[in-house]
Amino acid sequence: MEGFVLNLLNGLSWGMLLFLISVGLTTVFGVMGILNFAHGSFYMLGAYFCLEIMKYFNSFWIGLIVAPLFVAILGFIIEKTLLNKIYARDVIFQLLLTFAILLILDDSVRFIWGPGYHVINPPDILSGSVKVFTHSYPVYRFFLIILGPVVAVILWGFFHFTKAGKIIRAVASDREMAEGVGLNAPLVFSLVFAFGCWLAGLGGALASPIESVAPSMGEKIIIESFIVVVIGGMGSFPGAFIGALILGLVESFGTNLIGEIQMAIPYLVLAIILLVKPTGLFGKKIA
Amino acid sequence: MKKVFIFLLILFFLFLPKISSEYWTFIAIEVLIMGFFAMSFNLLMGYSGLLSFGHAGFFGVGAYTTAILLQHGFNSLFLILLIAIIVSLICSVVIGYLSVRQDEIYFAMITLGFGMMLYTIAHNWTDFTGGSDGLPLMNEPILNLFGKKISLISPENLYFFTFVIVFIGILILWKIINSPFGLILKGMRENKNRLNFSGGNISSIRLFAFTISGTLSGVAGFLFCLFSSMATPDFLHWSFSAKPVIMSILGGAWNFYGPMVGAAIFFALEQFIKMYTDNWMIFLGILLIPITILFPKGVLGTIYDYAKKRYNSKS
Amino acid sequence: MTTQKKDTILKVDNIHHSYGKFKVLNGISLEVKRGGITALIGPNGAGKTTFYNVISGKFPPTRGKIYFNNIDITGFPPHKIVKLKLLRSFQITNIFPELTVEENILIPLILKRGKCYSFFKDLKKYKEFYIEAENIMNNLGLIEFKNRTVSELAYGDKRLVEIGITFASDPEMILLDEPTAGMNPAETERTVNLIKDLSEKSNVTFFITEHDMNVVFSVSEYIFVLHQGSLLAQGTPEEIKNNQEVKEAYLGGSV
Amino acid sequence: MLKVEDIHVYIGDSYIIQGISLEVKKGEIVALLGRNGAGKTTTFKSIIGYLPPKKGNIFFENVNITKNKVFQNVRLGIGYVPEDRRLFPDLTVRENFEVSFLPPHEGIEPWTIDRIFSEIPIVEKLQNKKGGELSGGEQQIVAIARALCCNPKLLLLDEPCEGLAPVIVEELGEIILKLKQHIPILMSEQNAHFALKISDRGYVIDKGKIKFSGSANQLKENKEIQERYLAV
Repeated sequence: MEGFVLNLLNGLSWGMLLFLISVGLTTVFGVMGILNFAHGSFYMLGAYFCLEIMKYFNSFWIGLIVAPLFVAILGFIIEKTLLNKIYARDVIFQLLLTFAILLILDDSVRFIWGPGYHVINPPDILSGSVKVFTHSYPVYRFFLIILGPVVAVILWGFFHFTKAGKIIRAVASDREMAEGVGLNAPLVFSLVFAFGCWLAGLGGALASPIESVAPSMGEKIIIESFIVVVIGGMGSFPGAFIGALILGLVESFGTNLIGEIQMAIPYLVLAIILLVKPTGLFGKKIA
Repeated sequence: MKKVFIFLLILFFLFLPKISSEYWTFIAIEVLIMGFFAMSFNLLMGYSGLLSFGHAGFFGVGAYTTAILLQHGFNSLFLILLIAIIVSLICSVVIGYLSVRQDEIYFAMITLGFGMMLYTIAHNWTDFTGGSDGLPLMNEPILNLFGKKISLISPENLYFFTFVIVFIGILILWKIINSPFGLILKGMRENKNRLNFSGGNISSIRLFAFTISGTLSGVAGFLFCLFSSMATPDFLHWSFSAKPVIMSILGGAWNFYGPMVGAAIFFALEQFIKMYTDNWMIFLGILLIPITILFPKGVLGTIYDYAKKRYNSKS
Repeated sequence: MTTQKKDTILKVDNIHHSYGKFKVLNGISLEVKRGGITALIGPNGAGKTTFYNVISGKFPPTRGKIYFNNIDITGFPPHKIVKLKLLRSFQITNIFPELTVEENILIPLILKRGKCYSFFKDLKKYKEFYIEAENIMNNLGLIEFKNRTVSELAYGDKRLVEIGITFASDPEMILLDEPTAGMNPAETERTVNLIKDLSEKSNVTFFITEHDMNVVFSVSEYIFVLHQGSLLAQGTPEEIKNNQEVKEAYLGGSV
Repeated sequence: MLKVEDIHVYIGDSYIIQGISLEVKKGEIVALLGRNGAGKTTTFKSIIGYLPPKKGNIFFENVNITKNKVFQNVRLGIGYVPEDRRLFPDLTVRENFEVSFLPPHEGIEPWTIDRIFSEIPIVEKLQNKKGGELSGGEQQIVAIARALCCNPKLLLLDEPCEGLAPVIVEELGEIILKLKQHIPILMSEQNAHFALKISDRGYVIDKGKIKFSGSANQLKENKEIQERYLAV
């Protein structure tokens, strides 16, 4: 029983972190049709920026707020200067370009902060632990478990009840026509990409107290968030939530069950879901 | 004219180790293997219009099969090659079956996922694969050719062995793209809907193409294992899958030999940049940006088109 | 043309189709007789293209049955329907753009002969394919463009390539969707004559949709009229011409 | 209002519009007539900015807009209803309107949701349906209403009756005539009967060139033009 609850908590907190990262990826894909290979690098930058800001202000909260903003600005610049040149192109060029951005960002991080890993402590209020049966379980993970659904609800409300959210949905469903009713679609694209990067950066900053901040952290997360997005259905918002939960829980419970090849579990989940539903759980039919 | 050129090229490759240093022979071997890998990959991308981002998986399966068999005392290289072919064929069929129903970016992501699954297995199944350190070749690979034992530790021997296998592999690819199936593949790239309404079973055609491509990638992996004297999880990583993509784009995916040319350019650049800095990756990234933005048909393809236009406007 | 009683080649029994909540086909039943040219007409948006999509297997009907040569083909995927020799052409030119005219014709020939999975034999060694392709190109007046890339051809010629691809599969029946759409008068005339010619020379049953009434009345022997997803009328061209309901559907009371 | 001067438009390598000039004045409905594939939609796409002409100029209220982006032209006051309507399928009708509102221009009575409901009453019933759930006729009417949300000074209607049942075409004609009191309209049509009934002037286009232009009455009487270029 105790093991079950601990696994559940681990799965939920990891799942919520995955959700934050995947939702940015899936939004960018849903609106712009671009699969951003560099999304994990923006996540990593969020963690490193948070680390750097904490050096000056010594406050996790300031880092958590400011770091994602810097990531978003960087994303905005990258969209304006590079990505906007290749929307009409073949998928392969889009993948290669974001891959190139990944190479540059990852190597720059290694160059600036070195190959070693860094540790960030959670803020005082969240650094304690709660007794779960006989184990003490970190408060910070509870914080993540609560934060995930909160962010999900806020985002959902944003997309469905604000004018900005509706505009984004309009541009997502038909960019050409959106321009035809006077929407500045290129600007919407830039902002959506920046928004996606902001979410990635936020995920990175939030992950920094529980994951070691290291140059490989982006590479690790990107594949998992790809899987989340594929099993949830590409571009689907609820898909990202459910997909992240499934992956988080399955990975957490799988650790005990199989041991050595537990890292292959996400891929098995991917294979099974695709066999049953080739478009992912919430995916629309591919026209 | 074209035949003469190809003949001269083959002649050049045959005598390369005689005229170059060991260092360049090694690079030539790597170019041949990676170029062949890229050409196998390009049967999907350039000829069938399918972008697989998990081809390193099959490459790695070929490499690991080779390393594991050599470690367990198998000494017939041809038998090992045969087994490597069978193993990568099985992997391609299984993964292909799960992937071919998807299109474009979905296909790319799913193949990426499955490629990473193979990576994870190689990385974590330590007892069998040596884990993250990989599997070094403990035994000297010896080729038994009509009773004559040839050691492939010698770069020159390895070069000829690689050359022959790659040559046969390219010949197979050449036969395929000039066969009825080859035209069907191009038809699928051009308009899969129309092909379907002309009686083509898209999933099945794709599965065949995927299997051929994956299996030949496994052969490239077999060679690469001999070349690097080991198999490591890196061979299966998705960033390794990006290599054939880059090479095909560099050399031109619509040209049969394009990916091979692309491999040569890739390694030339790598050698050149590594003379000045260790941060080859960052430079690769910086190089890729103008390539993706400015060369819509791949580097050679775009230059060729431009030249053709210039020529046409003059005449 | 024979007047003897012909058997049914295609039978459609009460088919329905909807996109989401929007009903496009509303219970259509009809029978097409073997041979000659039958036309399907109706104002834009009547559901003609959807009807073709359903018959040719692009998507299954939400309800109803389709029989081709008395075989129930409801829900078959396109490539299986093609194997039974029911072919279609498309309203929007649907060809293999970056291949040559000859290659465009060769593709269905390869598929028809089951040589799709011939991996190692050189295509050029299949002499009979080239001869057959040459015949088809000759019939369609495309032979002079044999080695040209299709995307470079004029619109009318592209449409002919499209018909050629369809014809190469050796059909018993062809669904021709708006064969003259977007053509100029000269191209239209050429295409109409070609269809008449092909119909007389071969045993193929043509089932065409067409918006140009002159074309419809001059080529077809029997006409079905679709209107808002239902069958409004059927009959010989004379009967249809004089049908008051049809007139109204078409001209919307503006005359 | 709108003046198109000798535009030449290519799609890829194919030369679609081979020199077209036309004009729309205040208070007019002008029809652009021609067969399927004659180049009507391309002309519209060129005017609004999707397919900028390789040669020639487009003026809107004496401002050269040839090189403008689509959304800039819409903001200047050109409302656009495309041939295929293209409502945002996942948004409700009301949301389709909401995202399209632009600040009104001086001297023009601003469009609000209420005003649209009172001028085109059927729209009100549809407001909570999603764009993708409407029938062809409903889509067309909603698409016109959506274009009004941009507070246009000129409306481009590309093939408004395509694919519509006759009853709806009639209804549409009434709506268009009603709008004429507020806003000039350039409309393309295959259906010459319909177009000539409600428009003041017409241009006949074939193979990317203007073959004839004149008043609606002149066109109605000219049987030769009708037979040669129009699907009558």
